[in-house]
Parts: sequence; structure tokens; C-alpha cells
Amino acid sequence: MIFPGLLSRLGCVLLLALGLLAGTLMLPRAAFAQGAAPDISAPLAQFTTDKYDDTETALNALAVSGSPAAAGIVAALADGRLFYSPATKQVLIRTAAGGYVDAAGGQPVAEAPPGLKAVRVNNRIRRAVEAASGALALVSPDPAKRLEAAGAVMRARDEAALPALDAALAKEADAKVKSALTLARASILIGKAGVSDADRIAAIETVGEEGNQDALAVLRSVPADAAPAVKAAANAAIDGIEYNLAIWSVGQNVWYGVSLGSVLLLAAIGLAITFGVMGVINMAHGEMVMLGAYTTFVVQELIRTYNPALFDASLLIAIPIAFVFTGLIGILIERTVIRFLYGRALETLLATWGISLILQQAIRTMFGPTNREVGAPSWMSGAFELGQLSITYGRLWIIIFAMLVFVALLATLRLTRIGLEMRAVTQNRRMAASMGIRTNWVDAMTFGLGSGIAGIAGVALSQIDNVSPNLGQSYIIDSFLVVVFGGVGNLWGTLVGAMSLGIANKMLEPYAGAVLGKIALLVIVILFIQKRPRGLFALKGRAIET
Amino acid sequence: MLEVQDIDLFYGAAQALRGVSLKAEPGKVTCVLGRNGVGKTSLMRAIVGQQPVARGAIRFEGDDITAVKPADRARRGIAFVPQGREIFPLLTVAENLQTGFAPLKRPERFIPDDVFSLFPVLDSMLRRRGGDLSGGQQQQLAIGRALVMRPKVLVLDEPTEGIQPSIIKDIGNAIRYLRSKGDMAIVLVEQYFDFAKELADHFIVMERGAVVMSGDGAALEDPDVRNRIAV
Amino acid sequence: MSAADTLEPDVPETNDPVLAIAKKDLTEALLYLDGVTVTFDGFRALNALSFTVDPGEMRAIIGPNGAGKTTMMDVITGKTRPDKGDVFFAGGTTDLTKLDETQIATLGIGRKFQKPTVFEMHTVIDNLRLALKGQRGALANIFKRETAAEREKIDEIFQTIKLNEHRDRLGGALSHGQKQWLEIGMLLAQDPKLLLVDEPVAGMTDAETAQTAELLREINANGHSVVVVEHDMTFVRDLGVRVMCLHEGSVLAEGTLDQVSANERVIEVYLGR
Amino acid sequence: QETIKVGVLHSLSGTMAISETTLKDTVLFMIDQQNAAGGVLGKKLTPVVVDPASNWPLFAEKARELLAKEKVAVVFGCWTSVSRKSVLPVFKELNGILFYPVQYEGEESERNVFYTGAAPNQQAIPAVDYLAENEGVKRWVLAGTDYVYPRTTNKILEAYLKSKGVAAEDIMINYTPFGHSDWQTIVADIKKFGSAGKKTAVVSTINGDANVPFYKELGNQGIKATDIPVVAFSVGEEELAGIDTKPLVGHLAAWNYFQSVDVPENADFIKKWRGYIKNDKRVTNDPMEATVIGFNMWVKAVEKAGTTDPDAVIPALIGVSVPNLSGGFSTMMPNHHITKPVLIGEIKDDGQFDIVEQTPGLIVAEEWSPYLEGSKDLIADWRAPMNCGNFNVKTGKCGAQ
Amino acid sequence: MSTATTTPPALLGKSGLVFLAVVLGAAVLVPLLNLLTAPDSALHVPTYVVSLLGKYLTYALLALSVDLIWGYVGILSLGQGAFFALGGYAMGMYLMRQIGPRGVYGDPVLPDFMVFLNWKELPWFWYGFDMFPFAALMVVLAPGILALVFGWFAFRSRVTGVYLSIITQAMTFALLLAFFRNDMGFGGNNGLTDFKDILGFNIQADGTRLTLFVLSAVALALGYVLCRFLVRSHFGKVLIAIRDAETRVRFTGYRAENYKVVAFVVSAMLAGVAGALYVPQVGIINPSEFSPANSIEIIVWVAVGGRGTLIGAALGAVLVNYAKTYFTSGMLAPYWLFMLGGLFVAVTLFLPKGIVGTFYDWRSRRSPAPADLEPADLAPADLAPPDKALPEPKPAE
Ligand SMILES: Nc1ncnc2c1ncn2[C@@H]1O[C@H](COP(=O)(O)OP(=O)(O)OP(=O)(O)O)[C@@H](O)[C@H]1O
Ligand SMILES: Nc1ncnc2c1ncn2[C@@H]1O[C@H](COP(=O)(O)OP(=O)(O)OP(=O)(O)O)[C@@H](O)[C@H]1O
Ligand SMILES: [Mg+2]
Ligand SMILES: [Mg+2]
Repeated sequence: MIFPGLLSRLGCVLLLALGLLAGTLMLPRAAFAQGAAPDISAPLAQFTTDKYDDTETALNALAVSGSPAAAGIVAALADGRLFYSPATKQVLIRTAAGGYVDAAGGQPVAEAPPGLKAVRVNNRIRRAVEAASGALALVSPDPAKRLEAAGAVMRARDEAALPALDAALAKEADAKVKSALTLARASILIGKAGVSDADRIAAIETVGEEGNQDALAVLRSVPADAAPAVKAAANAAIDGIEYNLAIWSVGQNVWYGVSLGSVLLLAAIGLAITFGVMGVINMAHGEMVMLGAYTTFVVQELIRTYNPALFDASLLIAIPIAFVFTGLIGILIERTVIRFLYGRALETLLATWGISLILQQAIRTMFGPTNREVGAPSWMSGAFELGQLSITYGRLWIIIFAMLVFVALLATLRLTRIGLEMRAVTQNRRMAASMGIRTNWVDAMTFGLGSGIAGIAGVALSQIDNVSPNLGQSYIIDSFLVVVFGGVGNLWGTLVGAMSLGIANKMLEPYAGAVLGKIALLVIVILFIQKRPRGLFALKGRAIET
Repeated sequence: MLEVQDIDLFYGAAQALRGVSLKAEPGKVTCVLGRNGVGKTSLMRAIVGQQPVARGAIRFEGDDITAVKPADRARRGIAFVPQGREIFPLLTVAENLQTGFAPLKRPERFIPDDVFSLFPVLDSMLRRRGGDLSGGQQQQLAIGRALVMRPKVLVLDEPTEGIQPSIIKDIGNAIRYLRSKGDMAIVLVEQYFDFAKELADHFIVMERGAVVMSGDGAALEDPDVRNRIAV
Repeated sequence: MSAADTLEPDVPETNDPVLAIAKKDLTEALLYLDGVTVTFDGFRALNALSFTVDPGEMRAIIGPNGAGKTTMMDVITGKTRPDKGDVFFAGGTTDLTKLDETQIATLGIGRKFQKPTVFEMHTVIDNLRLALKGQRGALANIFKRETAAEREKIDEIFQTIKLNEHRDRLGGALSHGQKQWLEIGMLLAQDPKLLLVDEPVAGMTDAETAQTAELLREINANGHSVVVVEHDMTFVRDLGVRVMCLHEGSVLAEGTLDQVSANERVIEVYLGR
Repeated sequence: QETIKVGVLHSLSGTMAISETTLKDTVLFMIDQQNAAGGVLGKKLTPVVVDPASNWPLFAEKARELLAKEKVAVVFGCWTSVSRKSVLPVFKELNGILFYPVQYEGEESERNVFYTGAAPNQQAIPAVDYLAENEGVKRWVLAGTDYVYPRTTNKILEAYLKSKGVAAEDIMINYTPFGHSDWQTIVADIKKFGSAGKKTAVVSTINGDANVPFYKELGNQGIKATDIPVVAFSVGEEELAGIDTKPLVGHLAAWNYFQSVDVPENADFIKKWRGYIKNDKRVTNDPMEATVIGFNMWVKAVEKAGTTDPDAVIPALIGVSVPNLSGGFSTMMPNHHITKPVLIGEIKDDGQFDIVEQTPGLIVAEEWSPYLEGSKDLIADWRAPMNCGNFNVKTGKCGAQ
Repeated sequence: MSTATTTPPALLGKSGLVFLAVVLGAAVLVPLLNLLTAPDSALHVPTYVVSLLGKYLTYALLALSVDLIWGYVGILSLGQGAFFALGGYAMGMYLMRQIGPRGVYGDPVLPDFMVFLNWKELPWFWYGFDMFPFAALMVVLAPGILALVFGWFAFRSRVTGVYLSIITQAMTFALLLAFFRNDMGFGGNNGLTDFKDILGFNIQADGTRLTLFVLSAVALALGYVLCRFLVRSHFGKVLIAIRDAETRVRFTGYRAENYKVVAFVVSAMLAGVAGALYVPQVGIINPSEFSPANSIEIIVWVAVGGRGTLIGAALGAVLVNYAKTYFTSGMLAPYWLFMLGGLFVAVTLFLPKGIVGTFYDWRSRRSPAPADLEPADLAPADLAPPDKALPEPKPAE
């Protein structure tokens, strides 16, 4: 597999290599039956030339050297902990504790020579490391690691790994790992020179059963000069997989659509309150989202400085803070500006436009004009596979989060006293006051709620977009589009509007491309509004006229 | 209980009320009569606080409430049935009634049975949106909504407008019943003279923003009053 | 229109004789409704409603709140489309259900709304000017000038609606009752063949009510057909015309006011005892 | 005391502020340094800063204001091509001098403009060469924002790749709107394109804000540099400062300068810059270096000409050589572009670049690309007697006249 | 301002005359001061200022076009910039064709951007733009036809209020994306630039600049008279009625959609003319003119000046843009967004009807007219108002 879900979950193959090697330090001798303590000084010397070609040769030499030190050196290289001294040509490994040990022998070095330089790696070296460590990890005691290693071997399709693979296969007890190993072996066989046609066809069948994108890649690598029967088998397998994938790709597009939809929903849902319920044409809505994102940034900075251990919880901590903070800003805006504008909806456009300019520039002055880094907690990075769907955790959480926010908001509006008062006040402020409802308070709360929701949307959006002063601007148009498309004043409309726009967008994109797809979507919305001039979930009947 | 003293009211530069005074007492119905555009509605708005007064004072239970906000007047016990219904169009009938809970304490937050026995149609349409109701149904809802507040003063601006005769009778009976309980003061604007005549304990007649006549209910029998309004 | 048949106390919802009569009257009737049904989310606001209005006839319609009177007007003026049933105008020549509000208005059907609706940001006189019968085309109206005849007509209407001193005030600044009058004035200005008047005297004093009745009679005498909806029985009596009582979306009783108000069912659901 | 006014025409608000604000600071820093060193021609320099607010017509208006009203001697400014195009007529009309510090699509050479950023051959082509040679890339995704720079660059690259024997089906070209933020489909497509059994790389001319979500999506979908490397031409240290680069280690960028260039000149510059801006984390990047080079060239040319009069400074600028920050010298060529080394860097986990390749010598800009039909016969030479930005060697005529 | 009661309504009224005098006065004075005074004289108007003023005037005309539909018909178009840009592109295409072989590649027919993207021949929609009369026709036709088609569909389907606003925004956004595409043949993001001459006159010559300025002033004056005439006519009364109670208008027998379409098309054409005058004066037209934010800004100008007053729209446009010019230079440059934002907030709070609207209010309060409320010339009537936004008395709080 080229992109095994679990592999990418770790995000970085270097970590993987380290983990694999740590677990298998004692095993290389078994895997590569060799004599005792071979001499590795030649490869080590090559590490000190500061040339990628030499580094690669050295690495390959090490991998087959059978030296017990090899694994440690490879791990250090992958991890950027392998150093050399240009002066003394000594190669050293930095330990976790910060000290140095000699690469060849492993004895601690009392005093590192001055001017140490790291042995540099580039993508080519990284791939070589991966291949090397993959072979080493095939016999790890941990089945999960073996599974990952099998995937890595399959990806590398390095013929040199074949003996190790065979050895591992012979010993393997775990069925899952075994099939992965078989697959890896088949993948190598397909492209290997001098394999009998029958073996190749068998290998093609094995790979063909896997049925995913990676299998496709393997099958396409059948040598051009292969026998016709082999080619036919490969083509048949390819056709089968492509058909399979085409079906899955519909599902994949729907998934992309839903996840885009949930982003749109998050961006729009606060607006569904300030605009949809209150009728304020809130041009500063995007800036509320931005404030939420910056809150996340600040929270993460604080956590990084004071308690890095909490980093994984940083988003959870940021959510209530962003809600309260942006909510308070919203209340401030409502009390100082918006409240003078009720009944003059269009003027709210002017004022909130002004406010949005001010907020943008304020953030620019405080945090600078450039993007700020908001990190992803580990539980939000990576992806897993569901059939042929690749589902990223980040998106999954955003969808879940969007739904939670939606349900919470719906419940607040429908089931609570304040929800009722909000709706009453926005429908007839004067009469609501005469019913004893404190309209000032309700207005402030409603605007605060809408702003606060925008703020927590910002927490989520900080995970997928820039955290910059312009963040809000990029969502404001889409947000209005969603709210209006769904039907103003109807929360369900916002939900369905966001989802249908998201899915439509993602369905169009593969055919029309991103630009034309977006244009087509806009045109569709325009035409759709002709059919339903009050949006998807239009309120009907007399009630809307009064 | 409620006392309006010598108030002036303006819309921009136009004066709508000139030195109007009025009194409402518990267990009594005060009727405001007059032709179109003489300022009846303006007076009611002044009482509930929807329109500020330029001069004069409004007192309620001894306090000067001239500067008190409408919501706080409602919380003190002044309920309003406005001309033109002004129900909340997108709230259901039930929700419309529940808006009246705002001044109430938690245990009192229920809809009194009276409301439904008076206007059975509301009970059968609890889930319909207020704005979808027919005109007369909306008027009934507006009255019901005010009653939910258990007010001390009930201000009714032409409550019979657009209501079918049988229910007008019921409303009349209801007002009589509320009056008989003795703790509620009722201010009633009414063009339907016979209706007013039957209910009024006190009345004022307005003309061009000013009070031109006032007296006890009995004085309404005087043909003079009817003429005044008819001119 | 032969009334006798429809005077039975209880007219069932779909009474064949009624339909037969209605059919027969199609070519003579100015307005013809047959089996009109309107439902809102499953609620039947009109239930197979059938009746006709003859040219030059004035008809009063009463009925409990929610009986469907306003909905009936909505159907006639094109605001609401019926689920079922026919609505014809001018002797069956025009199917109103196929037309939109503007077309219906240009045919000569004018309406006064239950809740007075005037152009709030226009002066009273401009409200009348806009309503005045005449050119409706967009381009033509760019160069339109007011004629002497039009000015006279407006003055005349002002006499009737007694808002002369309010000529230059904004419609939105009028009191409720004044708006009612203004809307009646606008209806007069339109000079329609058929007037649909929804609760014209709500919020009027007794004297004004009498005047309005007089006004409507006069309009009717000038050859206009009128359909009036009202709850004010004095007013209906003043009109002195055929009365029809709606209930739950269909005709409950029809006849003179006395006949109708003697009807047990009408008393029960509408008048009260 | 008489001073010399220096115009600074960079957006400080709007969408471009994110990139351009730093350049404004750089010019101010350079002026500060120059004044500390005694100014120019014995006069102090005073900056005139305006904010064209990422609004192209406003660029023209502000340029006019700088030249006509403020009478500045030189202007440092612009980032996007359209802003340059917008001010161009103004500089020509009022005979001003503009230093333009950003890599761009080429196809231009004007008397009044000095281009200190890279032309496509000074950035894109070496990057592609590197990938082909070092990573054995056989299949190419050219992904860009749908505007002129990516379009032109990709046209050039496409022609170049084809000339190197890459088949048409091994090139995928994809354009996205400005500020595109949902990259799921495209990244998935890239993944699919890359799984055809041949080594695949992405050449990204994705612009500005769209990069962050793009890289985040790459990370999310687990596309690692070892699988499908991405080489970008618009992503530098400043842009990376907003991304968690751990999942991106190994992806590449091609520039003429990286902060990590390990030479004393650069270390010195970074130190002074951080001191000036009072932030010892502040990064440096390629357009900053281009600004610095341009500034120093202008100073040198003014001193050579003995006046700030554009008619004297413009010819004086040609041939001026100043140290660049990567240890060599850059020279202003007669085509008003400068010579540059090309550096390829791999992203490191600290947001810096590991320089994996550097061209041995300096590369001269090809302002008119030989790979484009219309421009292959054009050359620019602003020295007498040619004095032409678009001389057609076939017809022997200067095109614009 | 004359009230609507004088019959026939006075076409201009006092403030209208003042406005025309100012605009036409400027048209005469500015060139004179530019040509006849010495550059160091206090009265001298530098050429640089002339082209700035010329730009403001085209913005003023654009704002006027918005006010016609927003102030009087209640159509809040968030896509007015599209019509402006289309007019601009029509003019830009003419100017591009005028370059002829003077482009950098020396191609006699193809504009530069087509040459370097390897276009072989001129796309059909560029035909005819080498002729000024054709281009001039397209300046009004292109926006006019788009407005006609768009308006006809939208108004016939009774799309109103925010729904209309948002689809106009979607329209301009779609156009923005389309024009950004290089494949469209309009120069992509770089747009059309580097114009040489117009009708044979060098576009950078001072004389041409002055002429363009004068033309802009005259166009603004004519545009004002046209709008004023429209809104004062019976047609205009119907427009205002539509703004306040569209359904009622239909029941009165007017075909509201036709009225709206006519107003929309006229407004689009005015915007197109503004765009056409704008392009030669600023020297560039690029897709960012289609950006939704631009269109919103136009609305903001109108609101600042006073919606539904025409004069206010023009005034607001000039004022806001002057503020922008002023604030973006010098000491204030880093803070100019604070100022501009602050200005918008302050105007809404303290001058609720915009500058001109508030002035009218103040004047009528000083001399109480027969009416207690100022008729005809504007007021709220908002889209989807939560409360009916009318001379609603404010609660006593
Ligand atoms: N919002 C307003 N703005 C300006 N003037 C108003 C406003 N509301 C009412 N008026 C004017 O104030 C006067 C009194 O109006 P008000 O509504 O109090 O009359 P009313 O006695 O209630 O009449 P009606 O019986 O018709 O309801 C009228 O002349 C009316 O035109
Ligand atoms: N959109 C709607 N949804 C649900 N019910 C509706 C809707 N519109 C009208 N109704 C119901 O239809 C019925 C008929 O209403 P209509 O307004 O026609 O009555 P009406 O006879 O005019 O009454 P009134 O005398 O009170 O004006 C009422 O019960 C009303 O609640
Ligand atoms: Mg009243
Ligand atoms: Mg009704």
C-alpha cells in the first residue's frame, strides 16, 4: 500500500522508523544470518562527506552489513541525531539525554568535538531509511508493527527485501499480517525480473484482490515486456479495481461534500442567528470567526509556554474560551452600535462593515499581518480507511462538532425560555417589551450567542485554514449564501443548505474543475432561488407577511 | 391605581395629545371614546410606554412611571392589547401565549384555564403559527396573551375589532367577570358605542388630542355623548 | 339568480342542486366560484365553496372568525391558489385561477384588505394617484402627466373620505381608522367592476359605519358589484342586501339578514344567544 | 537639510498585507541603515509610506501621488503582477523608478522598472530539473492558482517538460480560484495521479492564503514528501510560520535565497534585521533579499550618477553589482533583471529550509521565455543604442515602437 | 427639495440645482485652474488631482445608479460592481484594440496577454471593439442586457429582499471567478492595461485627462437629471410604492416586475457608463472590480451620503473615496482602516439618514412644513425588516 492509513496517522515516517528499530534491536542478526561484528568504518566515513549520494551508499551498505550498530545508526539518521565532525571525521549519535555516543561502538563520548554537523537527509535518503527499516521491522514482536512494516515494504517494492520477507512469512502466525506480507511479496514479484509468468499471474491475482488505489499502482508497474498473458491478467485486474474505485469515488465525493458542508455550516451558523433570527446584516460575522481562531492561537501559545502536556486538549480548552470571548465582543458591539439600529436592517450593513474593518485592522496591529500557527492535536491528525474511503480524523471531528453545535443551538432556540424571547423580540420588539420581556437584555444575549457560536466555529476552522486577519473575509460570502439558500430564519434550512452546497460543490468539482465548479454552483444557486424565492426551507403562509 | 396627568405627546412635530388626563381604578372599567385619529391609541401607547410623553406624568400604584421602560411597566402589571393585534407571527399560538410569562414567577408560569374557556379556538390551534390565524382569531390571541400576564391594569385598544358577534359578547362577559373580581383596572378604547356603554364605569371622550368630556358610566346614556362621537 | 333553492337552513357541503344552479348561472354571473377548496398543511380553510355574484349585485358575507372569508378573497384576487375548484369572472370568460394578482386587478377587481394597507411612504394624495384608474405600463408612466379630469376625480374622492386636510401627510402617519378610509378611497379611485371589501368599518365609529354603508350602497347603485365582509350586524343591516354566512369554509346559510340571523346554526356558531 | 524621498508602495491592509507588510519594513530598515551610514550623496533618506490596500486601481493612484505630489526619487513596491501592471503606465508617464522584488512570470522589461525577483528560469526550471534528476520524478502535477503567474509558469514548464521527453499524459495541470480552501478533492486527485506507478511530484504555483489549507490537507491525507514531493514557488519562511511543518518535512521550495543560507553576510543581515524589528524570532525570506539587493543597487547607482535624476540613474543601474545574501554578487543586467543563484530547500520541522541544492553559478534572467511562442524571438537591452525592452531579433525591430 | 405635491412636480428643486451647479461648475473651473494658473499658485489644481477628481466623479455616478434602485425601489444590489466592471471592460477592450501593433509583442491584432498565452486568433467577442461607436454601444448594452436577463428572471420569480441581494452577490462573484480565468480571454487577473490612446488622443496627455474629467462631470450631471426625472415621475412613485409594499402594488394593477426591470436596467447602464469613464482615467480594469467587497463598498458610499436622496449618493461616494485617498497616505496610513471603519459606524449612529438625509431632516425640523414627515425623498423600508421599518415611534427607553 502506498498510503497505509495507519502509517500516515503517525504523520511522519521518521517516527515510525525509530519505533520499528527500537523494537527490533536484538533481531537483525537473526534476519540477516551473518558473521560477528562486521566492519562498518567504510560506510561511516561516507557519512562525513556531506554528499547525499555518499550518505545513501553508506546507508545501503549499513543495512546489509549485519552490524548490530546499524539499526541504531539508521534510526539516528532518520531522526536527525546523527552527527559528524568535519575536523576529526568522527561519527556520533546524540542520545535522548543530549549526550553523544560513538556511532560505531556505542560508547559514550565524554566531550563532543567542536563544530559538529548533522548528517543531512533529503527525500531520497528518507526513502532509503524507510526501506531499510521496513525490512528490519518485519520480525518485530508487535503484530501491529509488522503490519505497518509489510505495508512499507509493499510500497518500497524493493527486491532486496524479498529474502527477509520470505523469512518473515515463514514464521508469521497472525493471519492479518500474513496476508499483508503475502501482498507485499506479490507486489515485489510483479515487477521483479526473472519471475515465471505463472508466478507473476498468481501475484497479480493476489494484488488484484486488494482492490485499492495502491494495488492499482502495483499492477500498473507490470514490466512493459511482460508476456501477453501476464499483461492481460494485469489489465483485467486493473479494470476490476478501477470499476470498484469508481463506485467508491462517489461515496468519497459525498464524504468530501459532507465535510465541506460541515465547514460551511460552522461558518454560517452564527450568522443564522445574528442575521437569520435578528435581521442584522452582519458583515462583521467573519471577523467573529476570525477572533475565535485567534483565541485558539492564543490558548495554544499559552499552553505551549506553560503546560505543553495539555496540548492535545488545547482545542477543547479553546472552545469555551472562544465562545465567551467572542460572545462578549458581540455583546459589546450590540450594546454600543447595533441596538440603535433595530428596524433599520440596512444600516446595520454599513455599521457592521465598519466594525469588520476595525476588527481586522486591530488584529493586524496586534498579531501582525501574517498567518499564525495553530497546531493540530494528535487526535485530529491522520486518517483511517473505511472500505476504499479515506477518512481524515480532522474532518471527521469537524463534522461531529458542527452537528453538536447545530443541535445545541436548535435546542436553545426551541426549548428554552430565552430562545422563545429571542424570537419574540426579533419579530416584534415593541410588543415584546410590552409583554414584559427585557428586550435590551435579550438583544444583547442573542447577538452574543450568534457571535459566540461564530467564535467556536473559528476554533474549528483554525484547523483547516489560515489564521490571519483575512480569515473572516473568506467565509462571509459563503456564509450569507448558505443562510439565504437555506431560507432566512430557519435553522434547519441552514443545515440542509450547507450540506447541499457542500455536496453539490464536491460533485461538480471532479468534472468541471475547482474554478468552473464554483461558478457552476453559483449559477445553480441563482437559478434555484428563481424557483424558490425564499430559499430551500421557505416559510410559507400568511405568517411571513405580517 | 393608574393615573394619567395632563400629558402631551408628539409624533415628530405633530402633536397627538394635549393635556390628557385619565384615571383607572381596580374593579372599574374606564372607557376612552372618540372618532378616528383623535389620539386614543396614542394615549394607550403613552400608558404602556411605547411612546414617550413630552409633558405630564403617569402614575401607577403611587409611583411615577413616566420614565419607566415598557418592559418594566409590564412587569409591574400593565398588560396591553394593541390595536392591530401585533401578535408574533412566526411563533405558534402556544408560544405567543407563553411570551406572557415574562413578568411571572416560575410557579405562576402556566396558561390560566380562563383563556381557553373564553377563546376555545386558541386551544384547538395551539400549534399553528400566530401569523396564520384569521384576523379575528389573532385578536382573540392578543387578548388571551395579555390575560396570561395576570395584570393589574389591562389596557385594551379596540378589542372587539374584527371579532364575530358571539365572541364580542363573550369578551364583554369576560370584562365584566374581571371587573367583578375587583382587583383589576381596565382601560378600554372602544368605537362600538353600545358595547362601551354597557361596560363603562367611567369614560372620557376625546377630540383632536384633548379630553372634551368625561364622567360616570351612567352619563353615557346621555344622547349628547353619542352625538359628540357621531359628528 | 334564483335564491329560493338555497334558503334551506342546512346546505350540505356538496349539494347537487346548488352546483346545478351555479352551473346554470355561469354565463350570467360576474363572479362564479365552484367547489373551491383551499388547504393549509392539511387544514381546510375553504371547503368546496360555491357561490356566484351577479353583475351589479352587492353581497354581504358574514361568518365566524376563521370561516374562510379572507381566504376566499385571497383566492379571487389571485393571492392564494385553490387546491380544487373553479373561479370564473365576467360570465365565465376568464379563469381567475390562471391569472396573477396584477392581471386580476386590471380585469377590474379591487380589494380592500382586512388589515389596512396603504403606501406608507407616500402622501395621502399620492396614494390616491397611484390607485387611480388609468395607465399601468412602466414605460408609459415615465412621461405621464396628471389630467384635469384626474385631479377632479381625486378631489371628489377626498370629499368622500374626508381626509382633505391630511392630503400631504404620509400614509404611514395616519391613525388606524384614517387608513381604513384611505384604503376605501384607493378602492374608489381604481373604479373596479367588482369591489371586495374586507371589514371596512372595523375601528370606525357608529356614525362613520353608517356613512360607509351609505357609500357602498351608492357605489353599488352606480353599477359596481360589491362583496363586503363584516362582523358588524348594524352595518350589514344598513346595507340591506343578500347575506351569506360562511362556516368552516363553505356556505352555511344565505338570504336576507333576517332570514340568516334566524337560522339556528348561524346563531349557534356566529351570533351567539 | 535637504533629503531624498523614497517611496514605499506596499499593501498594508487587505489580502496582500500578509506578504507585503514585511517588505515595507525591509525598505524602512534599509533606509535606517543607509542613514546611519551617512545617507546618500550626503543627504538623508526619508521614506514616504502609502497603503494601496491590495486594491489595484489604488496602486496606480498612489503611484501617481508618490511621483507627482511627493516627488520621490525611487519607489520600492508591488507584489502581485497586476499591481505592477497597474502602476506601470504611471511610472512611464512620470518617468519614475520602480524596484519590483517578487518572482513573477516574466514577459516584461520596462525602462522604468527594475526586477529584482526571479524570472521563471531563475526558479521554476531549476526546481524541475532538481526533481527530475535527484528524485527521479517522471510524472508531474502542475497545480496553481488561476492567474497569470501560474498560467505562464506552467506554460513554460509544460513546454520545457515536453522538450525533455515527458509525455502529455504524465502532466496534470490543475487550477484553483484565489483563496481556495477546500483541497480535499484536488489532493485526492493528486494522490490518484501519483499512484500510476511512476514517481510523481507536484509543482505548486499556488498563491498566498490558499497554501495553508493545501498543506494542511496534504498532511491530513498523509501525502509525505517521500511519496509525492511538492515543490512550491510561493512558499517561503514567512508562509511556513503559519503552519505546523512537522507533517511537511521534505517538501520543497525553490528560491534565490533562504534564511538558512549559511554565510556570514546573511547571519549579519538577520541579526541587524531582528534588532531593527525588535523581534528575535522574525524570519527573513526571498522577496526581502530582493528588496535589499534592489535598494543597495539603487544607492550604488545614485552614487555613481551623482544625482537621483531618473534619467541619470536608470542607465547607471545597468551593470551595478552588489553582494546578495547567499554569499555571491548579483548584477543588474541590461534587461533590468538581475543575476541570481537558485536554491532548492526542503522544509524542516522548525519551519526553515534545508538547502539541498544550489546552482553552481549565477543564472541570468530570461525575461522573454524561449519556451513561449510569442516571446522566443524577443530580447531586452536598455543600453544605447538598442534601448529597447522587446527587441525582435527576427525582424530586427524594437516591437513597442 | 420640492415636495411631491406641487403639480407638475418640479424637476430639480433647490438642492438639485445647487448640486448641478457644483458639478458643472467643477467641470469648468477645474480645467481652467489646471491650465491657467502657475503650478506654484495656491489656486493651481495639479493634473494628479484632476485625474483623482475624475475618478471620484465616476464613482459618484456609480453610487447614483445604486441609489436609484436601492433608495427608490428597495433593490439592494450587492452586484452593482458587475455592471460597472462590464462597462469598464467594454471600454478597456476598445482601448486594448487601439494599442494595435504597439504592444510588447508587436502583434497588430492580438492583445499582449493573448500572444504570450499562445492564442492564435482573436476570440469572436473581441470583434468590433476596435470601433469606438460599437464599444460605446457595448458599454451600455453589455450591462443593460445582463441586467435585463437577470432582472427579468429574478423579479418575475419575485425574488426580493436579501434573497435578491445575495443572488446579485453570487452573480458578481461568479463573474469575478470567470474573468479571473485566463481562458476567458479577458486577460485574467492582470486585466487590461497599458492603454495608449483613446479616439486618437494620447491617454496620458493632460488635455485628454481634462477632457475625461469634464466628460465625467457632465455624465454625472446628466445621470442625476435622469434619475431625478425618473423618481419624480409617476413611474418613480410606483417605484417607491413597490419599495414599501410590493404586494399592494400588484393588487393595484401594476406589473411590479416590469417597473423593477426598467429601473434595474437603467441603473446598470448608468453603472456601465461610469465604468467606461473610469477605466481610461485609472488606466486598468481587472476582475477585482467584480469582487463582492467592491459592490458592498458602493452601498456604503450611498448609505454614508444618504439613501434615497440621489445627491447624497454622489456626495457619499466622493467623500468616502476622498477619505480613503487621504487616510492611506502619510502618518495615518497604518490606521486608516480604523478611521474608515470608525467613520461608517459614526455615520450610522449619528447621521442615521446619511449626511444629506440628516440635513433634510434638520432643515424640515427648523421650518415645520405642512407635513410632519418629509415625504417622497426617502426613508427606510428595509429588506426583510424584523419590525416594519416605518415612521415607527421609538419606545420610550
Ligand atoms: N406613527 C405616527 N406618526 C405620525 N403621526 C401619527 C402616528 N400615529 C398616529 N399619528 C397621528 O396622530 C393622531 C392620533 O392618532 P391615534 O392613532 O392616536 O388615533 P386614534 O384615536 O387611535 O384613531 P383610530 O380610531 O383611527 O384608531 C392622528 O392624527 C394620526 O394621524
Ligand atoms: N397559512 C396558513 N396556515 C394554516 N392555517 C391558515 C393559514 N392561512 C389561514 N389559515 C386558517 O384558515 C382559516 C381561515 O382564515 P380566514 O382569514 O380566511 O378567516 P376569516 O373568515 O377571514 O376570519 P376573520 O373573520 O377572523 O377575519 C383560519 O382558521 C386560519 O387560521
Ligand atoms: Mg387607534
Ligand atoms: Mg378575515
